[in-house]
Amino acid sequence: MNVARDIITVAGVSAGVFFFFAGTVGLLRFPDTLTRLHALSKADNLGLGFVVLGLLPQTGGLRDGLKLISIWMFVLLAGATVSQLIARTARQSGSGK
Amino acid sequence: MTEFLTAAVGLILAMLGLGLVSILRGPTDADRMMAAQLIGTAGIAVLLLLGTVTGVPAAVDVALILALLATFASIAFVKKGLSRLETDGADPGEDR
Amino acid sequence: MNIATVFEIALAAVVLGLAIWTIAVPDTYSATVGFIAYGLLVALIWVRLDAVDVALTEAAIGGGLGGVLLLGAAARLRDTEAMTTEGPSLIVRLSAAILSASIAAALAVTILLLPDPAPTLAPAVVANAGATGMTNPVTNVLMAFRGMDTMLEKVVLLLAIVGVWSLASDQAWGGRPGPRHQADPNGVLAFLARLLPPAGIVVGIYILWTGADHPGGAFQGGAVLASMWLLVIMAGLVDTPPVRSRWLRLILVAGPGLFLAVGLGGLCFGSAFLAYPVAFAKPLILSIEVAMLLTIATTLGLLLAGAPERSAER
Amino acid sequence: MSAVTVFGLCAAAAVGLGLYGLIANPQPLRKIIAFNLLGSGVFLMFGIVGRRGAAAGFGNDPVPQALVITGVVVAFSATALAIALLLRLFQIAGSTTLNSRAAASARSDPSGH
Amino acid sequence: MTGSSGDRYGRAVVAVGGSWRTATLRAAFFLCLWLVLAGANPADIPAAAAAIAAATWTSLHLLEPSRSRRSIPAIVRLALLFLYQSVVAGVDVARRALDPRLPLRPGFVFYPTGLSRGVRRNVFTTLTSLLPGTVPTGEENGQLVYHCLDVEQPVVAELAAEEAALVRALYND
Amino acid sequence: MLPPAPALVTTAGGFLLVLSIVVPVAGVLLAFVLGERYVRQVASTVVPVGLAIAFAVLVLLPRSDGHLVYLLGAWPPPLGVALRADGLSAVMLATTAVVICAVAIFAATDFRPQSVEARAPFAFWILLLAIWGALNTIFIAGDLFTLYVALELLTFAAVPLVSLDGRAETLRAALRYLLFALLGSVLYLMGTALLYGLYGTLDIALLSHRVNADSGVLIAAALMTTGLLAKTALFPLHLWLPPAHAGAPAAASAILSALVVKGSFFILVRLWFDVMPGLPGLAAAQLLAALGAGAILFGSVVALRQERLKLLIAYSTLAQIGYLFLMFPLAFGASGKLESDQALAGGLLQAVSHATAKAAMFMAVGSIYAGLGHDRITGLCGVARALPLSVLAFAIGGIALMGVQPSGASFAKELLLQETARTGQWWWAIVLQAGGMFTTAYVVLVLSHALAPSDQPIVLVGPAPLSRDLAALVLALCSLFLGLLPWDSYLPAPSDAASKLFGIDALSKLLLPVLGGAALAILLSPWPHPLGSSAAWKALMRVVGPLRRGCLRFGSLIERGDEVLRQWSAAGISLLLVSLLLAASMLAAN
Repeated sequence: MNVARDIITVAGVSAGVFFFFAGTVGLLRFPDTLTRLHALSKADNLGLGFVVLGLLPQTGGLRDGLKLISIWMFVLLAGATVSQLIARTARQSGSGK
Repeated sequence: MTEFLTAAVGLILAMLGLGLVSILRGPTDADRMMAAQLIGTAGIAVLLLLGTVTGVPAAVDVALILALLATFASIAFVKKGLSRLETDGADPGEDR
Repeated sequence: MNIATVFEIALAAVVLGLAIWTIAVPDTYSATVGFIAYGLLVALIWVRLDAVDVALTEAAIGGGLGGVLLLGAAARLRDTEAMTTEGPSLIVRLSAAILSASIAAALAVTILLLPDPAPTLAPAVVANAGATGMTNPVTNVLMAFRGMDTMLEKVVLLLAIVGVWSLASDQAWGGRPGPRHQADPNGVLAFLARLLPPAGIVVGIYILWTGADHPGGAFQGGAVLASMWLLVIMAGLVDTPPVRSRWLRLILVAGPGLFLAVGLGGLCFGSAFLAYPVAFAKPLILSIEVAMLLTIATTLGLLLAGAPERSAER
Repeated sequence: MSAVTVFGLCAAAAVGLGLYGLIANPQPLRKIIAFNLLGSGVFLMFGIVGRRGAAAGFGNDPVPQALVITGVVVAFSATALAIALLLRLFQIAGSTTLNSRAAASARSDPSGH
Repeated sequence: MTGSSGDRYGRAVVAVGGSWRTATLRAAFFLCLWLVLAGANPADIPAAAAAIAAATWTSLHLLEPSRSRRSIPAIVRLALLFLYQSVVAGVDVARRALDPRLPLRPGFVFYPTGLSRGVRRNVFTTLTSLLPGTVPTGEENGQLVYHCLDVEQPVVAELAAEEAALVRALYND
Repeated sequence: MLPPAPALVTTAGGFLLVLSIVVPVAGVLLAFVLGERYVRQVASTVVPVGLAIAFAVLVLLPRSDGHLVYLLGAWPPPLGVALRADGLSAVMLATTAVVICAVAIFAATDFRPQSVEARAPFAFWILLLAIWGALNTIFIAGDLFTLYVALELLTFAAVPLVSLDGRAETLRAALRYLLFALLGSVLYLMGTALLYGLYGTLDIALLSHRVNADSGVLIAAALMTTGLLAKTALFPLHLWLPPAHAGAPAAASAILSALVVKGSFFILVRLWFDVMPGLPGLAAAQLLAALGAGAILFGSVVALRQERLKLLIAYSTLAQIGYLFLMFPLAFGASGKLESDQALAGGLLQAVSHATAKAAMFMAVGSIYAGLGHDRITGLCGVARALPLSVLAFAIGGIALMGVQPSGASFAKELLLQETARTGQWWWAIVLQAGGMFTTAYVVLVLSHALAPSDQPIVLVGPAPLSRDLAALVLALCSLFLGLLPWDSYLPAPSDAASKLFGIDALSKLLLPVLGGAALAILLSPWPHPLGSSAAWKALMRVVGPLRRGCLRFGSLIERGDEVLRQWSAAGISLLLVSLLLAASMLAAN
């Protein structure tokens, strides 16, 4: 039972780290503001999601798990709206071309 | 398990640092506006892992506050960035 | 060197890198962004130091609200930068750097050579926790053992408000603080400002309530509420209240006022000023904290809004 | 004890950086930011002190924690007041320089008499 | 306090009929949030009541209730689709970022939406900002402007599918 | 093993200490809620009550063994916070109450709330009460962190007072003041952190039993001392003081100059004399006194060169602050420890007499300014006839300050001079005498202009209410008769010293500074005197002409040096230098 939990944790957190890695590579490699915004808003949100998923088996109970998920939801909502606002700014200042 | 999670924390932290380098370097303000968002995701991931590693359950509450306040900071970035665009003469769009 | 130390060094390196960026970068706006990132990340150090109460405060006030305050000023002052770029000479910079470095070095040596075992009041805090009925040690220190500091610090907040308001022009006195924020009521910003604040209110009250027994408290909760209020203001959905409003004034003194009243009650009917009767300690402290939550949230919001700029009639 | 060492050095470095920025940066806003950095370094010193005093089941002595929370609020109020002053100064004078040389040169020089 | 000036902000007062149902639903949502955050503890009742009341009141002032019918199965389907899409989006970005050739063909795509301005359109853009390869960057002439990592992908078709799913779930009127 | 801590219990009458903080604070809260229209009524209710409390403490203190203690919340230190009052606290409480009372009467006409311009009265009265609460906390708090909060409270109340009129230059002055004061308080806080890390308490009484000569505690002491010096504006950390004190409204200047700088000075005294009397060492004390001597020289010379009266008085405050620091090396006993003896009494008395006299002088200048519409020294001719009471108050304040019997300043100087003889530090005796002469110089300078007859009658632009002049006059008289009070029940001052004030030799001691001061005023002031056309003056000028030119050149050199030191970066660097020098000298002494 413990082993199964740990496997989920290792897999989830590893996937999370991978997506953070990909997001950072994207931030460093992508050519302009808007494409970098893609890297940040998509990859990092997913990375956080996988980290949360990986940590779920390690939490004390259902409530703690739901709390983690609700934090992820907060971040998703904020990230989805804020990235639109940043994109709007970037397009208006003409750096997205 | 602890070693693995600590290593993961270290890696995400390194990614966070590199990402911040890339973002803060610019060139435009819109790039820098992403800083709070980056911390809102990567920083929270670090915090949640850290809470599990060190056995501090209240770290989740810190993550909650970090999520809300990072959002607030992001909005402030956008608003202030736009207010400057307005003085530059560009059309400020919806958020004046 | 174990893996935890590697992590700690990495964290310290990122935080210090941001600190250097904040000091060294020529552009003020970029420095402000760096400082916000710094403030939010310092919260991680506090968690690592097992001081979660402080981590909450630092994330909320140090990084979040404080950073946004600086950001607002940076945006408004941006055009003046070209005028004031004339900096001190190289010799001045060099001597400042050498002297600051020597002070930092002296501090570092002192910190590393602090005595072992370290003196601590933690056992004393535990031993006296029964008098308040709350198990969060930091709340006990703030509200009971060092209640005077906390009360005076609330007066400091109030004086900051008086100081900020006193900068208004005589025409704008009594009016609304800060510029009017305008935004498309159908835009994304307004959308977020409609969805997030109710949830933020639940979180803020939760942080206050949990502060009795777990990390949390009135500052941290108040900071969350203030940020949600400001979010709604920034989206143009509500305006800041005029400073002559009697209700506003009442809310602004509610926290320290109730604190003072309870303290005087202790002086008249109890054992000492700021002493709580054991049977009522927890409800009394909690009601003070509720009043403080309102006061702090309003105060922080108004401090960010700034001096009155528009007459209330508009 | 390693966390204490690492973050203790970090705190001292933040203090040094803050002091330098407060003295060497010409713009008042940068001085205010440097003051915040300096303050955060000092608060971290309290954190180190508290961490060393971990006892009685607490990972950190609660008294320094309470002092830091009070200090953070005071520092925030100070920042707010300073920024309000700065913005008002900018509004009235159109510049934010702290240098009094302009005012000094406007004053008549009495040594000519 | 947050909503203290809500009545001043000029939106028509909520229709009385639907408001009670909406209020109950929202209060239930905030109750769930509280239970997740604080757990179920009888001693918490006063704080929970205050929190839920304040949150519901604020929410009703900030966001007027929608009068369209919702379909629970469609909402579940939408949620699953959304989760799947966000995974695909992350994988897509990761693939492009890690590919040594950096396969990017960035550009803007215009999408004429049938959703009315306001909350509906905002919900749509927020959901689609998690679609693979697209970020909404505002509106021009009534059309939504999306920035795409790869303009050659069938972006408009995907957006149309997403809009249909959203309408089925929430705005089926 | 730690030495046993002193037993700490609340003494009878300790509640007065609580009230002395709570009453002004409650006044602040009440005034804030009631708003512009009632703010003055609240203040005029609180002020007499506070005055009564201060005098109750003064009466009660000798009867309870010279100490009042109150444990807040009944929690004993180190966990809780204690309020303590000794003789020093009682004296300062009473002085503050008297000065605030006088200023409140003075300001009652200036800051009368009208319906239109209610901003300034609203802020002024609230800030006045807040300053009072903060100062009372500083005088009686027994905990270093509570002192920090009180210090910040004081700063937050003082800074907006500076910029109350909202002009750009006062805003700039306020901003400089705030930033430098914040730098100072951060340094203080750093020391506090180190002390807690070393000894696990911040209570002054407990610390005094626990400290020993660690390098850490010395560094902490150096940092805290420097921070407090920055807030006290000791030379060369005075960049903020002249513009702030000169730019504020007269009532605010009086408070700032008389009381606010004394707050941080008082904490410094507590730190050196109560927390760690054995540690700082003579070298560090000599450094402080040397800075004080520098302050006397720079402050006085620059003051004599000012054209504006308010700036002159602001610079003279700078010099007087320097005077306060001369007591530190004189307080060392044979064992190399600071002892609370005559030197401390002299220093504190000097603080008290400066507080009363300087407040009176600022208030008098405020009246003159309001009456004339300007405060240029060269335009003062005939003002003695137009505003006799104001000039009289200024003159009496000045006379009290320059050390004419039986003023507090003369008593203080007598005590300090005795200590220079006892410890053999004759050079500080010279500085003390020079300080007295400089004080005389600028009083003589101003009075010689004010008393000079004017060709045309002076037209007053503003009203001169009697209450304002009376307030200033009463305060000046207080200062003049301070030497007659029975100090021995509060301060370690021998009661027979006061009787010596009226000896034959006292007259010679008086004549020397007066003549020297007059000479200095003639030599150093660049402004043309109204009697400059008279024959006697011309004859005098023929004699001293070359000397005067040399002195004027020296004066302008000093003024330029002062300008350089008041640059922000120069002041910051001096701050760091002072802290490092203090640390080095303390480390060397242990």
